[in-house]
Amino acid sequence: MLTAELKEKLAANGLTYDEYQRIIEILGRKPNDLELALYGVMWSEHCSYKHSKAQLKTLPTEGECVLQGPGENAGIIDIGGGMAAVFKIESHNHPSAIEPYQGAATGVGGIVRDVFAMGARPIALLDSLRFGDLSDEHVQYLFNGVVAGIADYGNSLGIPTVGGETYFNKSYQGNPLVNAMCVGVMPVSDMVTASASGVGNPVMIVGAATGRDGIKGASFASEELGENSEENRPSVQVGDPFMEKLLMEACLELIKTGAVVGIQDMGAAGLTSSSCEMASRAGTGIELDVALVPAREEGMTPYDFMLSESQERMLVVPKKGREEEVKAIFERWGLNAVVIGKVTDDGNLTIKENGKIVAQLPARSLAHDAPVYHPESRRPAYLDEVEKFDLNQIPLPADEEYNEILFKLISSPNLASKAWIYRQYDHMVRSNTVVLPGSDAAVIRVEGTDRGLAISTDCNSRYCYLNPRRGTMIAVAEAARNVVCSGGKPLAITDGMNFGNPEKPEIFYQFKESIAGMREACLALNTPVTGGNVSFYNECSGKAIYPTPIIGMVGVLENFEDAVTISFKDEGDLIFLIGI
Amino acid sequence: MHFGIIVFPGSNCDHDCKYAVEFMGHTAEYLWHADRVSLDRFDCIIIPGGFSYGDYLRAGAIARFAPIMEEVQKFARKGGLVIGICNGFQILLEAGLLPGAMQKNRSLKFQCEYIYLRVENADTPFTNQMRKGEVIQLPIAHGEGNYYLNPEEIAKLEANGQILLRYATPEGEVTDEVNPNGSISNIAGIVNESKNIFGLMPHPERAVDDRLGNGCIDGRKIFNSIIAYLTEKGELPC
Amino acid sequence: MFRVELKIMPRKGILNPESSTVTRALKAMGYDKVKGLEIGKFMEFVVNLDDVKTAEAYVEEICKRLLANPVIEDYIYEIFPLEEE
Amino acid sequence: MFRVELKIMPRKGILNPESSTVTRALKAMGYDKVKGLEIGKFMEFVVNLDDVKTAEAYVEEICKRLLANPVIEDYIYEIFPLEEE
Ligand SMILES: Nc1ncnc2c1ncn2[C@@H]1O[C@H](COP(=O)(O)OP(=O)(O)O)[C@@H](O)[C@H]1O
Repeated sequence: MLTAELKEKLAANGLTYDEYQRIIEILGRKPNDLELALYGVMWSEHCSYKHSKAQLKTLPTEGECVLQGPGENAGIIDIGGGMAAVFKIESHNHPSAIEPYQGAATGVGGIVRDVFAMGARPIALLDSLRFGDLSDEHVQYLFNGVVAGIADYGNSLGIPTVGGETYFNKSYQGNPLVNAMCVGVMPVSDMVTASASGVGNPVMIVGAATGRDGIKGASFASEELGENSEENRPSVQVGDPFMEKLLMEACLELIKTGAVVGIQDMGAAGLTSSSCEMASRAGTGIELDVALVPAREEGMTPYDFMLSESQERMLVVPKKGREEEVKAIFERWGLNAVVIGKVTDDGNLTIKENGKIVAQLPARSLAHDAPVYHPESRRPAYLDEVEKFDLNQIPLPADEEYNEILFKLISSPNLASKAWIYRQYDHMVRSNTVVLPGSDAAVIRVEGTDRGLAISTDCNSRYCYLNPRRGTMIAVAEAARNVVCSGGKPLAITDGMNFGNPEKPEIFYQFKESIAGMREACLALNTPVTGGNVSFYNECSGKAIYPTPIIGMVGVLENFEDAVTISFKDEGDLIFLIGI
Repeated sequence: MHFGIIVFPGSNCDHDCKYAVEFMGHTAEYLWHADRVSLDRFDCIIIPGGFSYGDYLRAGAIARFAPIMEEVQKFARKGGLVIGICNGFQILLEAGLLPGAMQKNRSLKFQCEYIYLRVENADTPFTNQMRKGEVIQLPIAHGEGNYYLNPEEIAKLEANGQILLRYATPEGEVTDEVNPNGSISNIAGIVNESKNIFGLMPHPERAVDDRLGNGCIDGRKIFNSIIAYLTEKGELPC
Repeated sequence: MFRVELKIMPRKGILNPESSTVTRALKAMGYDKVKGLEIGKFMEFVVNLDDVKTAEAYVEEICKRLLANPVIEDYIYEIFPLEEE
Repeated sequence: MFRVELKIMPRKGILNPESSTVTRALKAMGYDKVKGLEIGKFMEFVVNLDDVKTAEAYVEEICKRLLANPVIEDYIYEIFPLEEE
C-alpha cells in the first residue's frame, strides 16, 4: 500500500511506485532505507539511462577499428601501429549551472579518470560549451567560471585542451551545457577493463578521502533546474586537480605492473555505481565494509559513504596477493590505497559497517537491470511552424548594407574568434600538439609513432531544433569534414546527447529523431559510435534547450606531418570551392 | 651532455623537457623530488614547469622544501648550471636562488600563447648563441608570471647584466602592450649573480621541434647555448 | 565613511585542497603541531557612505554579488566607523 | 593549545593584480563607493603547544619559512588560548 510515508520516501529517492514493486520482486522482501536509496541513485536517469537505453541500442557500435564499444568507462579504437585510442565525452551541465567553476572543473576530472581507467594516458581534452545570451550578466558569470574551471583543472593535470566549440543562444539561458571530451592513447596490449573478476580478489579504494560531497548528485542531474535550484543543490563537489594528477600517474604506473584485474573511476553515485557495475560486468559479487573507507569527515553513515561523489577516487581490483605492490605505488605518490572488501561469487553487492551487513542487493539488478522505458513520442507542433518558413521571403540587402551586415556577423560571439577561451587553456603541454586550436580539427601526434589523431567536436543545435534528424546528420558530417580537412581519416565517434525532459513526448521525439539521424550518418561514413553520454532534463522553468547532440569524432593520420591548417599559405595560391 | 630533470608531485613539463633534450641529441634522466642524491654526474639540472603541489599557497612555495632542492643548491654553489622554466622559475624564486617573487598575471587568467622576447645579455651560459638585442619567439603558458622585485634591486640586476629576456614586440620594442602578465620592467627571464642559475617563464622546451605548434624553434637557441658553454668549458662543472 | 574587514572562508564540509596540501607540507617539514588549518581570503576596504545601515546593506550586496561565492564560501565582516580627514 | 588567526596581505606599495582587478569589476558593476580595496589571505589553525611564548615563536617560524613570502607579503597574527576539552 502506498502510505503517505512511503510516498514521501519514494519521492525523496526519485523512484516510482512501480519501480518500488519491482525492487520488492527482485529482493523477495522490502528494501531497507539504505537499499532503497541505492536503487534510487542507480535507477536514476543519470546512471541507468532508462529512458534512452532502447534508442541507444539502435546505434551502430561495431566496426573494423572498434576494440571496445559502449558499456565501459570509455570506448577504444585501433589506430594502427599497435596503438589504441581511448575516448569519451561527458556532460556536467547541472553542476556547472550551480557552480560554474567547480562544475566544469570536476567535469574535466571525471572524463579524464574514465580514460586513464582503461589504461591509456590522456593526451588531449576538448570542451563543447553552450550558454545563453552573452550580454546577460549571469551568462557572463557562467561563461567566465566554466572556462576558468576547465582551464585550471586541465592545465594543472598537464593535459592539453586542444579544441572544442562554443555557442551562445537564448535557449541555454538558465541551463548552460558543459561537455568535455578526453582522448588517450596506449599500446593495444595495455587495455584494462572495469570488471571485478576473480573471486577472492581484494577490492581497494585509492586516491582522495571520502567526504559528504555531492551526495545524490546523480538524482540531482536527473531533475529539471528550477527557480530554487541553488537552494536545493547537494553539497557541491570541489575538484583537486593536484590530487588527480597524482592519481593519474599512480594508476598508469600501477596498470603497467600487470597487477590489476579491473579499475573504475568513481563518478556519479561514487562507491555504489563503481562497485555494482564492476561486479555486474564480471558476473561476480562484491563485499565491502564502509568503516574501512578513508573518511574526510567524522560521523559519516553508510549512506554517506555509498552515495558520496567526492572526486579523485578510483575503485581497484588487484590480483590477490599483490595488495602491497599497489599500496607501495600509491604511497610513493602520497595517496591512499586501502583494501575495503573482496570479490565474491554470490552476485551480490554486500555492504557492511564494522562487519555488520547493512545492505545486500543483487549487483546486476542495480547496475544493469534498471527498468527500461519507451516513452511516448510526439512530433512537436513548432516544427510545422518553422517548416513553413521560406528562405526566399528574406529580402536581399541593398548594396550599401553589405558592409554593415558583415560587421554585424563577424562581431557576433558565435562567429568571433574563440582565442579568449583557448588562450586560457594550455594547449601545448606534452609537446604533441601539431595543429593548435583555431583551426578545423585539432591534430595531436601519437608519441613514439609517426601517427597523428585529428579530433573535433561539433553540433549546430539550431539545425537540430529545426530538424532533429537532419541536424544530427549534419553534426556528424561537420565533425567528419573538420577531421578530413585537417588531414585525418574519420574512424569513430562519441556522442554527448543533451536534451530536455524525455517524459515530454515532444522532447522524446527530438531525441529519437536525433538518434536516427546519427545512426544514418554514422553508417554512411563508417564511423561507429564507441560510447557517449545522455543528459536529459536540461530545462529551466519548464523550457527546454535546443536539442544538442554533440559529436566528438576521432580520425587518424598515418603521418602527423601531413596535417593541414586552415590558413591561406602563400601569395598566388589558387583557391577552389569544392562540394555542392 | 647529460641533463637531470627534477620531478615534483604536480610537475607536468618534465616530459617535454626530456623530449626536447633528447630531440637536441643529448640525454636526460628524471630525478625524484624526495630523493637526496648527488647531482655531480649531471651537466645541467632542469627544474621543469607544471603545478608542483597544485600551486597551492603560492606557486613554488612548497616544492622548494623538497629534499632534492638541497642537492640543487650544492650543485649550483659548485658552479653547475641550473635552469628553471615556468614553475621551475617560481621554485627558484621561492627558494631564494633567484631574487624576486611572482604574482598572478594581471589578467588573473592563465595565458597560453606565443610571445616575442628581446635578448638583453648574450654573454651567459644560457644565451651565448644569440645576439644582444635579438628577438626570439617562444610560447608562454602560465597563470602566475607577473614578476616583482623592488626598483633598487631591479637596477642592480640591470647593472649586473642579470636580466636576460624581456617581453617585446616582434621588432624588439619593450612596451606595456606586449607585456603578457604585468611583469615589472617586462622581465621574462633572469640569472643569479654568478650567472649559472637561470629562471624564465617562457618554454624553450616547447619550441625545438618544427613539426609542432606554429613551427617555432627558437627554444633550440637556449639549449644550444647551454651545450656550447659546457663544451667550451670542456669539463664537467663539478 | 567606514572601514570594512571581510573574511571569506570555504564552507564547512567542503573540500579545501589548499588547506590539506599546506597541512601536509607543514607536516613534511616537521611542523606537526598545526591542526585544523583553514585557508580563505581576507579583504580590507573603505566604503564611502555616511550611514552604518546603508554601508552594511552595501557590503552585504557586493559580497553576495561578487566578492564571495555563497555556494561554497561563507563570509563574515566587521564595519568600523572612520574619522574623516 | 592556541588558536591562531593569521592575515597575509600584499605589501604596501606593491601593485596587487587581484585587488586592482576586483576594484575595477566593482566599479563596472556600479559599486563606486568602495575605496582602497586590498585582498590577501586569511588562515585559521590550532597549534598544539602549551606555552604562549613557544607558540608565538612557532607561528613566527612557519610564517617566515612557508606561509608568507616576505618579498611581496606582510603578515600579522593573533593568538588566543584555547580551552582543552
Ligand atoms: N570552448 C573551446 N575550447 C577550445 N577551443 C575552442 C573552443 N571553442 C572554440 N574553440 C576553437 O576555436 C576554433 C573555432 O571555433 P568555432 O568558431 O566553434 O569553429 P567552427 O569554425 O568549427 O564553427 C576551433 O579551432 C575550436 O577548436
